[in-house]
Amino acid sequence: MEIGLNHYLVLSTILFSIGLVGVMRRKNLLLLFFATEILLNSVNIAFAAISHYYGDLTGQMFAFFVIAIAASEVAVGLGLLIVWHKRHNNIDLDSMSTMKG
Amino acid sequence: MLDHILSILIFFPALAAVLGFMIDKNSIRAYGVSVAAIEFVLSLFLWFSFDSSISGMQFMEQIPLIPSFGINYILGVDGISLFIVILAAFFTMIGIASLTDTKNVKNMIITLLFLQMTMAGVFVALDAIVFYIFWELSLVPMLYIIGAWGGPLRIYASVKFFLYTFAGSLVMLVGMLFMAYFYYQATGQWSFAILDWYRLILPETFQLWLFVAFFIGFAIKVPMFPFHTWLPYAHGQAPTIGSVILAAILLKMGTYAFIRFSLPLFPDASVYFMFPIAIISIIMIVYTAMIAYAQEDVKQVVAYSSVSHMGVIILGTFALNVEGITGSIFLMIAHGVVSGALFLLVGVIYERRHTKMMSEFGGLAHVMPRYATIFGLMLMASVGMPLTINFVGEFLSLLGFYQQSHILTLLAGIAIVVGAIYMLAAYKKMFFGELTNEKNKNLPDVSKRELVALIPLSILTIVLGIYPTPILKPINNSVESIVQLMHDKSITEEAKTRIPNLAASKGIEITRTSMKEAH
Amino acid sequence: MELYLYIALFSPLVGSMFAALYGAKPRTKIAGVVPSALLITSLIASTILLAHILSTGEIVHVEMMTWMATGNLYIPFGFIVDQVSVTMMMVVTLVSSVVHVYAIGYMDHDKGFNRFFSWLSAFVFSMLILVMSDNFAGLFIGWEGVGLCSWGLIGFWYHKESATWAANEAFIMNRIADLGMLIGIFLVYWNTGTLQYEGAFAAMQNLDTEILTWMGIFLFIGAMGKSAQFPLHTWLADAMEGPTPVSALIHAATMVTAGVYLVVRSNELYALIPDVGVFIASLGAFVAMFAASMALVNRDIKRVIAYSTLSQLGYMFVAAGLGAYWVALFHLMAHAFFKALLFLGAGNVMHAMDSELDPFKMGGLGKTMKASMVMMTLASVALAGIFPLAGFFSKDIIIEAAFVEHHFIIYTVLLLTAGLTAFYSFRIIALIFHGEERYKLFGFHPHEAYKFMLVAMSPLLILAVIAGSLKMTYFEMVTAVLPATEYHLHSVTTYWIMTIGTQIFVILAILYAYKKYANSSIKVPDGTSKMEKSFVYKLLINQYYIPYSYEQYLIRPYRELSTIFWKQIDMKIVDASVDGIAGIIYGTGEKTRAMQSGNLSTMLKWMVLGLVILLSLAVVFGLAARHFDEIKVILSGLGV
Amino acid sequence: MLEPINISLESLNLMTLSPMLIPVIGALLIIIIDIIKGGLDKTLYVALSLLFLFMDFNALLASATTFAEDGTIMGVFDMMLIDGIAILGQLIIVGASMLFIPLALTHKRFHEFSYPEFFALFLFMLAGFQFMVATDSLILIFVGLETASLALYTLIAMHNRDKSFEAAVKYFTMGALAAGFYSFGSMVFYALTGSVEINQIASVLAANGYADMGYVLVATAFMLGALGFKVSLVPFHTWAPDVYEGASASMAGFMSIVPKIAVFVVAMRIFEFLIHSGVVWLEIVLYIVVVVTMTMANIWALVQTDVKRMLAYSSISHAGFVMAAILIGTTQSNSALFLYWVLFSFTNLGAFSMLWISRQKHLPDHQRSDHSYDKFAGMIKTAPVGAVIMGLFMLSLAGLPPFALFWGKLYIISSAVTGGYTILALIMALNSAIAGYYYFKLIVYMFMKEPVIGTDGHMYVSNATLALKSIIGFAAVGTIFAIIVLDPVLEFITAFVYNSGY
Repeated sequence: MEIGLNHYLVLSTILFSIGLVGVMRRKNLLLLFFATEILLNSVNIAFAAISHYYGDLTGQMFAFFVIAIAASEVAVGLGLLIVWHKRHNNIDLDSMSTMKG
Repeated sequence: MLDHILSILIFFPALAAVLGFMIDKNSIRAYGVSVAAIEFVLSLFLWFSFDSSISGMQFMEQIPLIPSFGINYILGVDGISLFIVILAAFFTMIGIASLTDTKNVKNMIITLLFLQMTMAGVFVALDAIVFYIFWELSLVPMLYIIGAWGGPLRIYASVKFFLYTFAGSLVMLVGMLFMAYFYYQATGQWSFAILDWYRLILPETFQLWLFVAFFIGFAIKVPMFPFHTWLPYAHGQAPTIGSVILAAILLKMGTYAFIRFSLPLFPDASVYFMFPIAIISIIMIVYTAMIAYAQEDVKQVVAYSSVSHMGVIILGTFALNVEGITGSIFLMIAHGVVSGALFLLVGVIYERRHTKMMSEFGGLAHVMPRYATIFGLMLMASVGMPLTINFVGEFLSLLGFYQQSHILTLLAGIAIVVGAIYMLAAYKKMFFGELTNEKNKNLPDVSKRELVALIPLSILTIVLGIYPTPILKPINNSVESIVQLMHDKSITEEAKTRIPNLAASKGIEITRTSMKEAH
Repeated sequence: MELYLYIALFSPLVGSMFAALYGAKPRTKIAGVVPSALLITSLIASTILLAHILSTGEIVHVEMMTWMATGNLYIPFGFIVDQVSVTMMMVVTLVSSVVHVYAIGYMDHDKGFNRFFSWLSAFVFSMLILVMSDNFAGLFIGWEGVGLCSWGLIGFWYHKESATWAANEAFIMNRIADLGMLIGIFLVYWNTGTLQYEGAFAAMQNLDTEILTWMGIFLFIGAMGKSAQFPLHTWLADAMEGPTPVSALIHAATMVTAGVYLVVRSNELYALIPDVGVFIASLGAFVAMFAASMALVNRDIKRVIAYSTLSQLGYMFVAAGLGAYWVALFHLMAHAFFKALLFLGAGNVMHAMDSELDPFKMGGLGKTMKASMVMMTLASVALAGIFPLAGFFSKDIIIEAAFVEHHFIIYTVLLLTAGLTAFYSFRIIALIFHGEERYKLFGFHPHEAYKFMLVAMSPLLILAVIAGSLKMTYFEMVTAVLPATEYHLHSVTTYWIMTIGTQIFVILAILYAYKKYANSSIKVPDGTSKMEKSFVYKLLINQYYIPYSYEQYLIRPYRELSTIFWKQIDMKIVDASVDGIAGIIYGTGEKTRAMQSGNLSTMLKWMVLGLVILLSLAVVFGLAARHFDEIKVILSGLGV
Repeated sequence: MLEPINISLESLNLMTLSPMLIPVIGALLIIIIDIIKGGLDKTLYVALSLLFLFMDFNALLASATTFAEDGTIMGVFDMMLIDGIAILGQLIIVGASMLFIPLALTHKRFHEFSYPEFFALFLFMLAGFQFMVATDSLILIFVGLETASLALYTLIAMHNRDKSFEAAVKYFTMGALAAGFYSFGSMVFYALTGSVEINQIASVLAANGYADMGYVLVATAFMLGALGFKVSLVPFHTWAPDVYEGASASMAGFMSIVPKIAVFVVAMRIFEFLIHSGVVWLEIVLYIVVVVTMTMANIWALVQTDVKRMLAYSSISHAGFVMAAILIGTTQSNSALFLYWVLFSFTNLGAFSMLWISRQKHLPDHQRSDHSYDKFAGMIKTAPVGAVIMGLFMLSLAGLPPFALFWGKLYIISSAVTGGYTILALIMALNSAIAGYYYFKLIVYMFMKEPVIGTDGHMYVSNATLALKSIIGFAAVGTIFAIIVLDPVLEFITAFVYNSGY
């Protein structure tokens, strides 16, 4: 059968939801970052598909920017993660709740 | 000088207060007294240069603040506001003069001078926003006075006082914005100038809503039942000077605002709400008088008594005829003098015994005859004895409202009975009987400094009771113009009938001062 | 003449202020002498005015200055001296001069000497304002002023609980009545447009009766308070706590008669509403009887005299109510003289007995205090209305008037009361001055009062005796402003029968009193005798339980209600609700702050949750938008 | 054989880039200087950044004048969009930053300021925000947003205390999620319209009459989530209090102003057209969100024990207050938004700076947190001037006339009245009343309580230098005398907002 735009969109939505669930469920900071990557990349798929569908490049441009930003995010995120690990020897979300109320 | 006398009246104390920061602690009192005295003289000068034959605004000033949004710094004074301004200056003066040794007196005096600025501002502002500015600012010094020099519950009392009033006036602010918006719709330009608003005739439904919005702000300030509960706390905790200013001037802001805003802006709504408000004021009169009778703390008696008197003032205001409104304005001044004096007197005994419980006293007349005499005089004034200042106001207020409703006036008249009951009871508990309590055996009588404050008040009480004309006349003229304005503006039939048409009966032509004529 | 008017009016004020200067200082004679002198000046001035009016018959009317003027209201300080007010001025100044001089001796040893004279002169001033004012507002000033002074004088000995209580009671009861009066004044203003007597009465002529009736009723309520008519009468007996000169001046001669004066002054109003007049008359008759009955058994000289005052006021109201205004005024005058005399006599007795008031503990004082005995006896004779003393002329006309007006019930009541009056007056005379010298048991050493006190009393004595002879001249004068109603019975015989009958009846009453109380068998009652056990006696001695029931059913509930209002309603409901709102807001914060758990994944969950909510809203709304028409159909099916 | 692309340089209109390029250049310069010679004093970098900010500001003024003359300017393949609100936004961003940078000149030494990277990152961040507001392409907005945010996370972390790391991580993670929302949202818009430029999206949607409303709403929902996170609308606000507490007071003050105004401008661009083209859903949802944000944030602020955290919640509530302006969406309300934010920036920066100068390195044992209320007890006795100024800022925040923020509140509420949102106006008014409580709580502590034993006035100015004091003085003067300059400012703003069609 013919794979149409909708399939891609559905796929991206599913991936996005997976990402959301991951964001909510993960207690490990690293895996949490993975989840956010999934979020962004799911969107990329959709962008690519749509721009192909419309036949203009804006979507792909957007996708590229998203990739770039995702990369820099990872850079910053991992930096923070490492510092945290140095100080506390863990990367557990529940350990970081000194501020509340 | 005359062109800007009002601005001077407002900002001279503020400037003096700022300079006060660098005055030495020991000489600050002299500084404060002299500043207040100058202010008072200025206000008197205002009175002498005031033309009491003109019913409109005088000494008007106008400086654009935010012209694009119709906010201008407009001042002016008429018979209604003139005397309250003078009263404010007067009380600041004698308040500072009679200030007994309080801890860090410097802050106190500076605060009082700031308070004086706001009080002057409220009563001469003719632009709603400027009015609102001073209205709100006046809360801050009082908050500080209660909170810093007050009794054990002072913080609760001060915060309650502040938030309660603050909340109310924010609702009022929304009302003002609506008013301005309606004016904008009518004329195509923004204006918060009260005299412009006077020209605006609103449909009745709008009037009702706006009236309510303003009412909430004013009623909490007055305070009217059932919004009155902040007052006993405030008075109970405040230092003497705080209570004096609060009772004498700050409460008058509410009643004054009723006459300045509610009546002329919403004549039909005023008529519509006349009877509900009358009933509220009757509740205030009787109910709080009974509560006052039940008190054990003499200061609370006076506090509740002023709520009761406020009821009479409101009643007179909503008589919506010249007699009533004039009476209520006069009663504002009268109540200012008398309740101020009473709080000072309570302060005198508190100074000596550091308690306000009447059970602690009894038979004071033996040891403090002068004190007993002055207290008795003020007591008689407060129960409305003829030839004292209060009687004129109460008589006119009740007389005025009698035209609107016989039975309600009869109920309100109970004031003169219940008032006598709690006041005489309190006086009996404090001054009569044998001198039982050892601590009271050798209390000194009133001192010179206390007399400085009390003597002028006593004289005022008598003189204005016998010869109120110099004050009544200017008030009367301005009130007549307002009543006429209300009659002309009113749209409903009932309002037309309820509000007398003076132009017909006495041929009074209202002279409405407009911006242009101001310069 | 204006000058004399001002002198008459203001010299008491000056006197009062002069005495006030010494208020806080130890007592000095001068503080008593000067006011007395000034009062005598005032008396002279009044006399001149009287002479002027008698001779020329023209009225002195001055307007001193404006008091209140606003809107249409215009109230001046205006004073008028006409035939009516000059009578009152004479009475007031005369009696008060006497009392002042008397009091110099009476209050001799009191440390409040100066204060006393300050108050007393102030009272006279207010009373003069009351009677001389030419408008209702001015009347009201005096009205409240005398109330104030009586408060100060009843509670003069402020260390006595009973005195201060009585003072407050008197003030508050009068206040209740004054409210009625105030309403009356409002009615007058809004219906006639003025408060000046002339203008108001002129305008009343063409008002409809209902309004006039209300005016009459409300004004009379005011009168009831001052003149202590039922049910506002209890304060008068308690007011006897004050020094005796005060009782003589205020609570016998002047202030209490202000109510009568008010009715007389507004005769033109009451003339228009005879029904109210009848009511006034009936109430007066009732009070006359009622008070006399209480006087029968009381064991306190001053209270007995007070009740007799009350009953005489009843007489006056009967006269006024029946339209015999000049009679009322005449009786007022005569009564002032002999009642003041009676009181001052009682004062002497008290002085002699160190303020002992129970006549049963006296007896036989006649030996030591001849002068006082003579005076009091004559005064009582006058009070009883025996020919040819004042009471006969003033009181009997009232009774006749009732008869002539065909109010026979009133007539009978008054007749009986006359008997009672005679009885109780001579009961105390007998108990005090005759019979055994019981006071010896209690170790009293009575002595006659100072000479000058007795001299001071003498004018009253004379007047009490001869006042009757002035009747015709007085009639001539006063009827210039009051309706001249002559009361002559149709047949001379009935007239003589009635008069003589009355006289005999009264004299019998007197003799009975003597027989019962002047003999030597009188003991100090100890509550054992049969009479004292009888219900009637209990009823009377407890003043028909009226003070008790006031205490029980008015004062106590008021006190309790006030406490409830304060503690329960104001604190627990009104204030609590305010704090409640604040509490709710704050509490919400405390409860919901847990939402900020500080745990990262919770925060993330919140974000996602927020998104989900938004999305679901979006979906719902989107569907709604798409299927708008179907939804509308369904809704209309549901009848929305 | 490919066509050679030829585009005239004029058509690119590169001048539009200049305001953003200046800080970038500045940042690079700072880094280069550091490479050449390290370990230079922070004062140098502060001075440099200030210099570049001034240039930036001038460039903005220049473009402001050009806008005033010949309206909106497009540039760089119509990526850049220099219209009124863009200029206003940038002016606020740069102005606030100029007030913020000198706060680095503290008396005590702090870790972050010893790195030149701090200042470089700061300038990069600014550039990011400026790009964000000066475009209507979703892509560029996204890029700008993320550039700025990533820099911001780092700056927070550089404060180098446990709490600041925690704050940074939290902020970062949630930021990543928000980024996801944003990209998904713009994806849906793209799918619907085939364009990522807001005005084209608008026109396309208008053209087909919002045929598939459902998807528009989905996209809007995602956008609202993303932007709501940035301006901390409930329930996307949860980061705010923790991050404010974790970050240094000065940084917190900065965060409460600059990032939010940038996002407000974007929100204005995206939401206004939706609201005006009758997406009732958005109106309802915004209404709810705004009210909840105002009220709940206030209520939570009531129960705080730490002043900084209280201010955090209060600025959430202020954000809700301002979001109402976007909901109302009249010219008056939009200009009210900018006016409010200008005045707010003065006051709030002042308040946070007061906290900043009282910052201790080590907590005394009676004190629970850095800026707990009881730290300020009886301040009037120990440090009167400081107390008065702090009180002044609190009064202004509470909206007491005639201080700065009152006029903002006045104008916004008035716009609500004019826009027919009566109930909203009342709710706003009452919220100000509730807010009064917690601001006055601090005043009560400062003026009415007795000082804690052993605290002397020095504690409150321990961190102060002339620079900081003058900044605070500036803020105070601005707060008191705002009324004087209000009229020209208001007219300026209104003109710009109106001419850019909002």
